[in-house]
Amino acid sequence: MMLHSILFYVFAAIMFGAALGVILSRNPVHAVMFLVFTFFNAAILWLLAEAEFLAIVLVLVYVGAVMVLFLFVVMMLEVDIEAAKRGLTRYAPLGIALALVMAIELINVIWLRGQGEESTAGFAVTPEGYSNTEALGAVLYTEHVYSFEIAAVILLLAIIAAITLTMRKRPGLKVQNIAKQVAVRAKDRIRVVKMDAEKKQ
Amino acid sequence: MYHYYLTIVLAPLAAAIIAGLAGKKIGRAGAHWVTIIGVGISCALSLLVLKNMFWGGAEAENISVYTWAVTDGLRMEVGFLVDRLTALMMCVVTFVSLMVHIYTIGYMHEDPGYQRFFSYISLFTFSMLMLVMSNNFLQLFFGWEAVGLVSYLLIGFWFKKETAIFANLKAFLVNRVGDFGFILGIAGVVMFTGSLDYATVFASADAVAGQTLEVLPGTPWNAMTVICILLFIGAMGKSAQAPLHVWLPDSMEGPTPISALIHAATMVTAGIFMVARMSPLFELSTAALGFVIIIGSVTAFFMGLLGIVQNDIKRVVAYSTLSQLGYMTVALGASAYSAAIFHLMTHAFFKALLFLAAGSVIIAMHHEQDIRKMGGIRKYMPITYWTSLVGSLALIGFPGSSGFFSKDLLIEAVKESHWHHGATAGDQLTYWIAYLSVLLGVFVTALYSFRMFFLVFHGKERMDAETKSHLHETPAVVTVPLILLAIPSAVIGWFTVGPVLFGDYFGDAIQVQSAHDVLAHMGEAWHGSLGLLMHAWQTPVFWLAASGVWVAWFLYLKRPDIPATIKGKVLPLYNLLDRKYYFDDLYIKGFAAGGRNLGKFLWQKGDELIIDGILVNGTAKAVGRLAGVMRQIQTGYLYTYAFAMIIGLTMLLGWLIWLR
Amino acid sequence: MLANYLLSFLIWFPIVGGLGLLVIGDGSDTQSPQAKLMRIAALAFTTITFMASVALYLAFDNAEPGMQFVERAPWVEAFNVWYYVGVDGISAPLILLTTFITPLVVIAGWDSIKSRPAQYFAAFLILEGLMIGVFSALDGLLFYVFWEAMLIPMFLIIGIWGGERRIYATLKFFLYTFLGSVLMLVAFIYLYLQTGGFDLFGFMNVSIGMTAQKLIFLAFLIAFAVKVPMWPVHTWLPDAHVEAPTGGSVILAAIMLKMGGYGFVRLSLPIVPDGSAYFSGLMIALSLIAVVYIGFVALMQKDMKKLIAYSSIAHMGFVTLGMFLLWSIAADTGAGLGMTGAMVQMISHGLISGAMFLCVGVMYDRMHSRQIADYGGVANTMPVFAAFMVLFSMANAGLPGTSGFVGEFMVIIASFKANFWFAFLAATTLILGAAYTLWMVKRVLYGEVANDNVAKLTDLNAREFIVLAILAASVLLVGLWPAPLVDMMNTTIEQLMQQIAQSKL
Amino acid sequence: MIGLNHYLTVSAMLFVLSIVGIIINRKNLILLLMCIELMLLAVNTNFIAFSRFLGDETGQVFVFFILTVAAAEAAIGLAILVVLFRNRRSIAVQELNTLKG
Repeated sequence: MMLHSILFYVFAAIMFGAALGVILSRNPVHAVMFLVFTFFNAAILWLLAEAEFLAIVLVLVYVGAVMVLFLFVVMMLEVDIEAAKRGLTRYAPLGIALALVMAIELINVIWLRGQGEESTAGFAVTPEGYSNTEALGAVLYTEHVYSFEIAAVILLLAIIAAITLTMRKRPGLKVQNIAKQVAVRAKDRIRVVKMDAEKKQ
Repeated sequence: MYHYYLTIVLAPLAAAIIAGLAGKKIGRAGAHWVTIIGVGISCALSLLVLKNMFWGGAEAENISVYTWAVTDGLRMEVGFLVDRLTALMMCVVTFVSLMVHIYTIGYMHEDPGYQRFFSYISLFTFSMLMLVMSNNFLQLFFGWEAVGLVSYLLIGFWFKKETAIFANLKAFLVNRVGDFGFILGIAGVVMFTGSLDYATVFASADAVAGQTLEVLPGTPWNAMTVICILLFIGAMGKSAQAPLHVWLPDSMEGPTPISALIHAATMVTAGIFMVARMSPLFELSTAALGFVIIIGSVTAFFMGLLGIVQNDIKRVVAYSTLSQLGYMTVALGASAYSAAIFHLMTHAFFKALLFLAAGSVIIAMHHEQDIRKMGGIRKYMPITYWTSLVGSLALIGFPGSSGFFSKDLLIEAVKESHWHHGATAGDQLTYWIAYLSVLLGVFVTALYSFRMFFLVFHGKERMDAETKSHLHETPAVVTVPLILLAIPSAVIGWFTVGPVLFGDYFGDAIQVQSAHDVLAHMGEAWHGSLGLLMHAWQTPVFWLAASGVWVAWFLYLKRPDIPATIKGKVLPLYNLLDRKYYFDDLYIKGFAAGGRNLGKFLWQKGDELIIDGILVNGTAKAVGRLAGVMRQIQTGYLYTYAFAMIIGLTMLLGWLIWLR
Repeated sequence: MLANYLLSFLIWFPIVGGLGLLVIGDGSDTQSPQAKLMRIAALAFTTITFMASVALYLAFDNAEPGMQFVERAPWVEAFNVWYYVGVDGISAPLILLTTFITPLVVIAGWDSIKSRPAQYFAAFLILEGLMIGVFSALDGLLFYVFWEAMLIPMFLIIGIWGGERRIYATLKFFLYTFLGSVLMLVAFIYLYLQTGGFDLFGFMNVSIGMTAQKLIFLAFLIAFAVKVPMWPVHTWLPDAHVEAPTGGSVILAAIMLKMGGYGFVRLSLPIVPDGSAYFSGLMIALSLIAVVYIGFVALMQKDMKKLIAYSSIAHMGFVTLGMFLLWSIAADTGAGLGMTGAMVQMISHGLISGAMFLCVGVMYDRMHSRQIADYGGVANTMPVFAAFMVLFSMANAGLPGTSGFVGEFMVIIASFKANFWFAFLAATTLILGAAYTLWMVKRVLYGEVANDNVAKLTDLNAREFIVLAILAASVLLVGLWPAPLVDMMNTTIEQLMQQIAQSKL
Repeated sequence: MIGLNHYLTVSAMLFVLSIVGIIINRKNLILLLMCIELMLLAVNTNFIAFSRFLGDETGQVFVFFILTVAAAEAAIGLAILVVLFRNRRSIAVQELNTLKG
């Protein structure tokens, strides 16, 4: 159990540092990389909480897909990094103060108004042979199947939306118009010209 | 008699309506015939009523014509109370009115508003009859205001004349100030007696006298005193007592016939009549009588003084009217109601005469009214001259004329009044003020009357040649009324003084407490008209009048240079008189302008600035301005909104944690 | 029995007529034959309505203190709302006034309305029906619906056919009155929760605590004070009058202002007598301020319509004064006199102010100016008109013999019983009323012809003459013989006074 | 022992950090999106902690859905960003004020 605690603190600290890196790094590419790192650490924390399935999903979906997408975009857009990151804003002091207040509030809630003994004690031990993935699947496909379908639709929607948003017609691009090609008629292409026979020599 | 009374009232009204609405159809002659017939019927029937009262021994009648409205236990009716007081007034009103109607044919014959004028004067007669014949306060107030209305219309008859329309507005407003007090007085009567009917009110008057009214918190005043003073304020407006007299001289802007009608016989006497009618009430409040007599004295003496410096022929007569009304008021205050009414009657005749004579002169002078531009007219206008002389002599109380009897006895009544016999210093002071005023007033009256008389009819002919060449006696429609009025002016005192003043003519119509009943006291020493005449030479009144005439003769005929010298010597005094004691300035620059400024202030600062500017549009503007400020927050930057959300979140969390 | 549906007929007949005009009428100009037809139709509708109201008057029982011509049918059953109408001695005269004035307004607008005559007349017809609805509704929600619906035609009349600043004026009018009436709705909902229905008699009979009474009274006060209007929520009135077309001004002054007074009598006094008693001092003070303050303000107006509008406010001060005297009078009688005076004053003011606005309208049609300074010596060129105007001015100044005197006299007498100074301040209207009215008369009618425009004026035409003559006759009739009017109210007012005198705590 | 509170604390710190990130980064829209991802991560951590604490898998199901929606959101957000960049040649936040009327 000691090991468990040490691992928790270590990875929490690393995650915290990585998160700091996200918000403070000047280069967006670095920021994305820090974010990926943050997610990895978070996944480890989730593993420590015995939420194995979600930890894996986090790495696969987020790190594997979303973060790569971010990286693509950052690189694709060639943002003027230096100009974009110059200096903190004039709201920064206020923002940080606000963040501090919020932090104090959250700590207050968590530690002073918490459940006491119960909430600082470790999580309940899972029964033998318990599979997080299986348990999750059991509820996901029964109780929440409807939501699950909706989530699928949302994803589909997101795909379509992303495509429609980003797609554009570039002038001068040479593409085939299949429908037009199929619908073409002979008379559109071939004009039969009647001509007088040439004079016989 | 009911139908008689109804006819007396309605005949002039019908005539007025016909002349007014159908004036174009019936033409000028039709208009004057219909109104003269209407008033003539009234006059004849009034004389009949008077005859029945005087010789037939007819009883007073109290008749209700119709119920105006009844609500909450208060009956408001229209009805007639015809007793001896009313009968006398009816005759005076209708007779003088009839004379004026006839006279108007001559005076107004060139005027385009001929029919309208006849309509107005008939309407005036109707209003005055409603006033005097009323048996209740409501109708009294109706007549009271109606004469005010018609006087407004008549004074402003020549509505193109700026001075005339100023004068009529002024007259109406000043009268309204009086009516303001009057209606409060009526409200007081209703409050304490629960009725508007004379009979009921008088019957419960004794009960009222004991009650008090807290006008100022903590100081109970005698209810009767409050009521009587309020009612008398109304009388001050109508009868032009100081300080509400200012409308009367200005009202000379109207055509002369209405000056005679308003200022001699009808409107101005309404106040005197009203107080006499209310004698059962006034008798119960010595304080109110004191108020009446002081106001009357001040008016009698000081308004007379103003007559001396006037140069407009009609204004001199107007100030003389003011002064004479003051005399009547003094008599009222001395509880000598009969004397007041008697003087009212004689005054009606000779003052109407004087006005009409003045009008006659004005016609002849082609509407020139300045007496400095007249003089020596005697030989051109003999009838006017002689009738004017009769009128002037009556006015100053020349022995034997009607004015002599009324005025001499009036002064005598003041001298013998309860004020003289009063125990307190206040009573004595009141007595001396009143007595000296009326006594010195005699001298003043003689002075201004004959100043005017001499300046107009005697001395050098100061008019221009053009006028002089056209100067001749006025036509018969003018002179006949003069003569008809001159006769009663000269002689009516002879045979009426005994019965009216001492013969208990009025009976119950006028009620006087025995302690106040100065006339009954004087009646014990009464030896008939002749006896009074014989002793005329022994009274100070006669000698004061005579000296007044002499001074007038000396100053304006014998040594016409002296008045100017005197004027130079006492310029401040002259200015004071010339500006009429600055009353007009006070009212016009003080009250009228003050009212306008207050109105402007309330309108522009109160309504437009505070209510509309600040409260109403200010609210709208404040919302707009706030929105303008709030709009700045809407930067359009996403992060601002995000930031705001976070702030809100933090605050919500903070509230949940610490404050809840 | 037709008499059973007389009130419904009075309410809906003009509304149906108005809707008919709206459907048939197009936006054509006044010269087209169709516009002429519209005018005649509008006149016919209003005249028939007036006849029906005469029938109402003839069948009216003066001795009956309760409601007459009652009709009751369920409307919204879920909320216990009824179509419940009826009249008593308080509302019947006001209905008569409404049906009497509206035909005159139609005649007055005969050819002075140049654009969209059909819609103009339709608005007045609908307005008439709605106003009668307000005066006869006995169900709170029905009352409220009529009350609010009434604003719409008036809003349009000012906003479409008004003067230059009509949008400002009409918005001000609308916002003011709407704000007030929304609070009235709140009070109704409270009372509904207390009684389970919107029946006004239910409201009157339910006992209410003192705090609630005070709040309800204040809600009603704001609603009705705006309509009356009382100082200091009066400033919409001069603006609205100045911008409204003549007919709009007439209806506004003659009838719509009476809604406020009617509201006080019908709702405030009987529903919350103790609240009314608590605030009666305030009401009297505001009324007296209206009389004196507004009297001075009216003195200085340069615009004739504004002057008359201000004089309306001062006269309506008498109405509220008369209504709230009850608690200041120690003696057992006298308060009824004030109430009767207030009611008579409402009727009389309806006639007089309507007539005054018509007079200004007559001049405006010719000169297109309302400024006093633009006139002078009108009596020279328009003598008949001048005679009417002087008569109405005198009535406005409260001359005995005209209707203006009756109410003022009764209220002054009643207020003297309450307190000398109430009467004193109220009676200043004798001076102020005469001053502002006659000063205007002097400047407008009298004097030399002021300018060429005045010299070109023509006297009244037959149509204008008829309208003014009818009004003049009615002003004189009420002034010389108010008994029929007063008798109509007496029994109801007596009963009302008893009802108010009882505490509802 | 590592329990609920520890997880909650970590996620709270992550959350606050992401807020700071949102506030101080006004120049770059991509960073804002990344901070939002961080924030979601914090939330998800909370869900998992509570799910474990209460022994109820529903919390984890929620996380599952959040991940789904967040992926969709990131995809669309980035698509919008690309379009935006294409139209305005910039993704600087201070230039995106067309919301202001």
